[in-house]
Amino acid sequence: MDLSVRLGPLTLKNPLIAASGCFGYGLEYGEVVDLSSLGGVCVKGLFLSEREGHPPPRIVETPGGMLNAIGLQGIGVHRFIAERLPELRERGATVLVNICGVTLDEYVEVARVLSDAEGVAAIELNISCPNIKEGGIQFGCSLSGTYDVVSAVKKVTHLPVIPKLTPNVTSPSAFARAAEDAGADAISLVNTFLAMAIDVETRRPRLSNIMGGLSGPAIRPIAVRMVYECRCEVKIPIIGMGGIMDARDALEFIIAGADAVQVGTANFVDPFVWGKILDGISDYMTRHGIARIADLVGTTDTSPAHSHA
Amino acid sequence: MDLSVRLGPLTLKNPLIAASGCFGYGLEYGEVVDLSSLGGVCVKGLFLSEREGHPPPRIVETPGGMLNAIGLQGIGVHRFIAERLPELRERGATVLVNICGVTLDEYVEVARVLSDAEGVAAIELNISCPNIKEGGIQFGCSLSGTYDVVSAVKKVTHLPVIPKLTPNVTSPSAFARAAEDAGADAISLVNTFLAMAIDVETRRPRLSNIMGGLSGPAIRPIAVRMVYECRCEVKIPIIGMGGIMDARDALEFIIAGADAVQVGTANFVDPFVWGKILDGISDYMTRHGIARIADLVGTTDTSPAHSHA
Amino acid sequence: MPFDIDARVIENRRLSSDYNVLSLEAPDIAGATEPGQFVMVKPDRGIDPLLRRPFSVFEILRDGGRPVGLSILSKRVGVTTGQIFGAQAGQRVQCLGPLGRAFTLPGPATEVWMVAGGVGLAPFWTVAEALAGRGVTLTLFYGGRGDADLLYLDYFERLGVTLAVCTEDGSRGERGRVTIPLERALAARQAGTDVLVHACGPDPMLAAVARLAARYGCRCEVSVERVMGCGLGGCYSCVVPVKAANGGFHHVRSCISGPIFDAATLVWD
Amino acid sequence: MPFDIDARVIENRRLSSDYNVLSLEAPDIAGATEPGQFVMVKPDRGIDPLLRRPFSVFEILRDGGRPVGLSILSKRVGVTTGQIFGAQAGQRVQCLGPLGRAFTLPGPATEVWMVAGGVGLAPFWTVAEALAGRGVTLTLFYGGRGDADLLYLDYFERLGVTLAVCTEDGSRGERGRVTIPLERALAARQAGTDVLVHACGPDPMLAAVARLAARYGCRCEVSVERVMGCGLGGCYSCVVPVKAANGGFHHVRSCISGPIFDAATLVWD
Ligand SMILES: Cc1cc2nc3c(=O)[nH]c(=O)nc-3n(C[C@H](O)[C@H](O)[C@H](O)COP(=O)(O)OP(=O)(O)OC[C@H]3O[C@@H](n4cnc5c(N)ncnc54)[C@H](O)[C@@H]3O)c2cc1C
Ligand SMILES: Cc1cc2nc3c(=O)[nH]c(=O)nc-3n(C[C@H](O)[C@H](O)[C@H](O)COP(=O)(O)OP(=O)(O)OC[C@H]3O[C@@H](n4cnc5c(N)ncnc54)[C@H](O)[C@@H]3O)c2cc1C
Ligand SMILES: Cc1cc2nc3c(=O)[nH]c(=O)nc-3n(C[C@H](O)[C@H](O)[C@H](O)COP(=O)(O)O)c2cc1C
Ligand SMILES: Cc1cc2nc3c(=O)[nH]c(=O)nc-3n(C[C@H](O)[C@H](O)[C@H](O)COP(=O)(O)O)c2cc1C
Ligand code: FES
Ligand code: FES
Repeated sequence: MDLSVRLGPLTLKNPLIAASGCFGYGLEYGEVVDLSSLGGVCVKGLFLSEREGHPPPRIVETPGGMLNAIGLQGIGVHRFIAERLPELRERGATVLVNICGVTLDEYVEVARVLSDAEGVAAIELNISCPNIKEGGIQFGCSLSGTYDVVSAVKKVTHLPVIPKLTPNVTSPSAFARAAEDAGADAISLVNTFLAMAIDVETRRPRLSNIMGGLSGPAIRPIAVRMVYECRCEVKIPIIGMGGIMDARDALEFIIAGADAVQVGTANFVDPFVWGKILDGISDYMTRHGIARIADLVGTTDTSPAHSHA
Repeated sequence: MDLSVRLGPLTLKNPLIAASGCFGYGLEYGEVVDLSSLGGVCVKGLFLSEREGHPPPRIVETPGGMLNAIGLQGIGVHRFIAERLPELRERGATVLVNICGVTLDEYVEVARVLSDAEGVAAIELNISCPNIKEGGIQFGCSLSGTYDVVSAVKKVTHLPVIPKLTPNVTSPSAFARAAEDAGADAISLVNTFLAMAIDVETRRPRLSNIMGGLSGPAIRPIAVRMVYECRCEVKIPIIGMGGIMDARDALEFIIAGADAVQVGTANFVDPFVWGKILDGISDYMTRHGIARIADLVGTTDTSPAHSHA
Repeated sequence: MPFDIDARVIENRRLSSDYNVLSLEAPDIAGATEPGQFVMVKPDRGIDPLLRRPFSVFEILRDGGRPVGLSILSKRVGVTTGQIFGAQAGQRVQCLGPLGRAFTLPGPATEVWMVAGGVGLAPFWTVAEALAGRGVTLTLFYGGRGDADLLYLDYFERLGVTLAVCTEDGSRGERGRVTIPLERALAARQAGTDVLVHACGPDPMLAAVARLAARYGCRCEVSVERVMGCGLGGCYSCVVPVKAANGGFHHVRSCISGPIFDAATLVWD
Repeated sequence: MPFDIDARVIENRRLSSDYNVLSLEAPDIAGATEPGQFVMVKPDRGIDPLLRRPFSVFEILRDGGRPVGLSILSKRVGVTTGQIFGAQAGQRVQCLGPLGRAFTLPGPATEVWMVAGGVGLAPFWTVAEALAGRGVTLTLFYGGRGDADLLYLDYFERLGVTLAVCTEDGSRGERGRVTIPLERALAARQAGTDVLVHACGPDPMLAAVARLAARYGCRCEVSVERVMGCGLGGCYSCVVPVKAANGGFHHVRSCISGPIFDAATLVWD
């Protein structure tokens, strides 16, 4: 059984990637998960320098999901390379680094710094964080901004560049196309949905930042739709995510058109979910006689159904 | 205690409206709910003529929500006026009619026909149904389309015109502004989120129409955010909806900026929800010493919180 | 007028690893239910799952003649039926009903032949009870995968119902589909015997029964099973195509115009 | 190394209409837990609610010395604590732990003064058990709204812990905040008595205790309570501000750098 997937120049041993911001810098989970058993580990969004993020409360649970407004707290790319990357490498993790920037130049600079480091497998361009005004979402909500930042970063790095798209736009597939045209090696989607919850007793927003990003199973049907639409629009590989809780959900994204998947919120609910998903995918492949997971990508059957009265 | 709310020229006895497509033509619920006790009843979307809608399966449950692709099955505006409106009038319902059109002319024609009928309180312009290609969503996804259809309909009717906005756009508040500029008396939001679910065993979409609209509690935090954004953008009244299950949820929308609310999916779960929500709102107003529900609209407190270590 | 009852579970009878009968305290609903009607059930408050699910009323429970509750016969296939299988006495289950149209109940001049596939047996207990009381001659054609799918046969025997039982694996009764003994009986029917066929089961079975009934000139009513969002006509999820005057079809809501339909009015493709 | 156990509920002791103690069969977690550590708990599979919730380990349950389980002391405030209150023996509860840093446990040369507000008592049973065994002199300053909020006093008495109890409504012990007897004791402390203060309770109480400890020159550790999404350092939801070298602050994850912090390192505003 072949679980490996190709994301452009990058080959992953399986399609399961830990989603950015939901797995710390990976090492936090070193005791719970064998990091080398994952297809990849996408680390928390990094700017050039450290950031403290928003004050708490930073998360709140909503029906079938959660809002977060962490505000991209992070240690900055230099400390990441010095303090975390060596151990990630040692543990055999395939490391995708999620990068952020206030300006196009910052993206370029972070990408350049990472390109010189040892042990980075790919760069995920976070142009879709809904929680901070200057976190790149201005690029992610404009077709030309998306095009510009992808091509600028491509110019300075040999690493695969994977822009992460926002779902908070009319047509994510148009952004997928812009990314593909700009030379992206793959795309990731979705980031979280801009959302809000208010405590009616105090009339205050439940998050210090007023708004936050919705993740978890609640968003899955919208995310699946977006992956399906993008699969119809572009040829480059797609990393799908949004509310994957188990193997069946991961397979739903793959069938919709995702070459690989990321899992975020589910890891909070169950940090041992990784093995369960991989086992479930293998079971499914055995049951359905599928030799290579890559053969399942984008195989939604839309032929008309037979119907009875 | 004053529960009445004003939507431009229209006054409702309370802010609670049955959402279009979730309450049949109202009469289906005549044995369960006193229709005159509701602020309003928004009937199922009507075209000029009858439509059979999509084949089943038309709904599927998803985490915290449901997808629907009914395909705007309906009896057409003429049969509605002849066969349903008289009894709705008799039962004392405040009737909002949700109208659809394939073309701008169809919207205008349906509005004109309704304007001559007795017992219609307002027209809700459905320019946001995600389930059929020719159901007006092309107007709802274009600022100029929204402007054009609202102003065209305004020209032919004395009835309040309330465009219903889609959440499937980058900035619903820009559409709220276009609607206000075109002379809309109020806006409704949100319609459902375009979404999809796939049965991994058969690899077939779970809906015959492939895609459908997501409603229910899952979408509430996104809908609340959109109402809040629109409240910051426009002065006209807002009818908020999306996942309201109980009084607390209704109050959340009102505090976020909704003058009135619609309830859809919750009516499927509990057709007796109406009295419970109205009682809950009254309780809240008593507990908080609020004399008029209108005083609560848009009162989100975003002043910085005190924080401890 | 439907009632919504936060019904106490009186008893949960497990019949096998998949089937159970859940008895609910719901006098108002029980008192108003006619054979073939259904209830919309939600065992768990909250959003997991969100929507109710439809179940035929199986038995009307009586205390000295007075209706005190009802039971549902459930086959475990997913979340809600799993919760129904696991329900404990004393627990509460939201139960809305009675809903939908009932089977036509004729007088003794007409024989009623009930055709049930698997859990499609559910509506026939109340049919049999009502008609046995009126002296109507009753036959139950009852098919299942195997022996374990055939339930409550003794109940029907006690009411004097003639049984024609078959299983696909031959583990009980005749081997094969239930339409085999049905067709034999239709063919052997004496001229002048008025028969009304009532059927409930999977769609292919209903289609076959409807075809047979039409071929042999019998009236036939079927209970159709569609995904239902509300059970009250609000959502338009549950439609079936009925024949239209122009040769086409109309989509009709099976929750309020059904679930029982005259088989001749439906489009079977 | 944390364990995730699908733990069987051994017992649910209701202490009042809001407080209960839930005993869980979880030998691996129980055997590894140090005083002050917590577990992430999910009583209901599924998405309602979605996330786990953090609870201090209250008791370590032993069978002839061997750890077989743990209990949590829960105050009903919302969905999960409601489920914990309603849990039945035999039911399963997902339990992940042990997590976080423990309280410092000194030797007999140091007195330990435990300061608990309400359900903030939870981590102190294991602290007291461990230190009583070492011969450390223990005092528990314990405050609540009223009599009903003061739990398990006899347990602590049996371990030889000196009690200073107060209630806001005066229904038991001294009337007023727990910081009143604490300050009195700090002021009366004999020179040369080394005291370590451990505190757990609402933020304003912790801030006041930290201030007093600093004023009277005592080391103080506090257990902070933040909304936690994961308990393992993955989500960055649970941060507290710790003093930075430059006079500012850093946000530090209380699930892995805490929940127990040296009070002097935190920014209290
Ligand atoms: C009028 C009517 C009467 C019924 N009476 C009975 C009865 O007496 N006993 C009984 O066991 N079942 C009956 N059913 C079927 C029963 O409603 C479904 O088995 C039940 O809804 C499944 O719910 P679930 O949450 O367990 O499954 P889910 O987890 O929702 O889904 C599991 C599978 O069941 C299918 N399903 C889901 N919802 C429905 C639905 N509303 N109708 C049909 N299939 C569905 C799904 O497509 C899926 O394949 C009846 C259905 C109708 C419409
Ligand atoms: C390290 C740690 C140890 C704890 N130990 C205990 C203990 O031993 N006993 C005990 O009763 N409680 C303890 N708590 C608090 C407990 O986690 C919350 O009471 C619980 O999460 C509430 O969950 P709920 O679903 O019942 O409430 P919800 O329905 O989620 O919310 C109800 C209220 O509780 C607040 N709340 C929700 N989640 C948390 C959270 N994770 N932390 C703090 N407040 C929250 C909400 O803001 C809301 O006001 C501890 C918290 C932490 C961080
Ligand atoms: C607490 C939290 C923090 C996140 N931080 C980041 C981040 O730093 N960069 C990023 O691109 N996405 C971030 N995300 C988004 C996730 O990577 C993912 O796109 C989203 O949560 C949807 O997947 P899920 O439903 O499986 O969680 C974050 C999500 C959560 C819940
Ligand atoms: C089954 C179904 C049918 C609907 N039909 C219509 C419709 O005809 N016209 C319309 O404007 N909105 C329609 N809607 C959208 C609802 O009116 C409402 O905007 C949406 O469901 C969100 O509210 P809720 O979460 O309370 O259901 C429909 C929704 C559902 C679930
Ligand atoms: S189930 Fe909603 S209309 Fe029939
Ligand atoms: S709870 Fe997730 S980082 Fe602390």
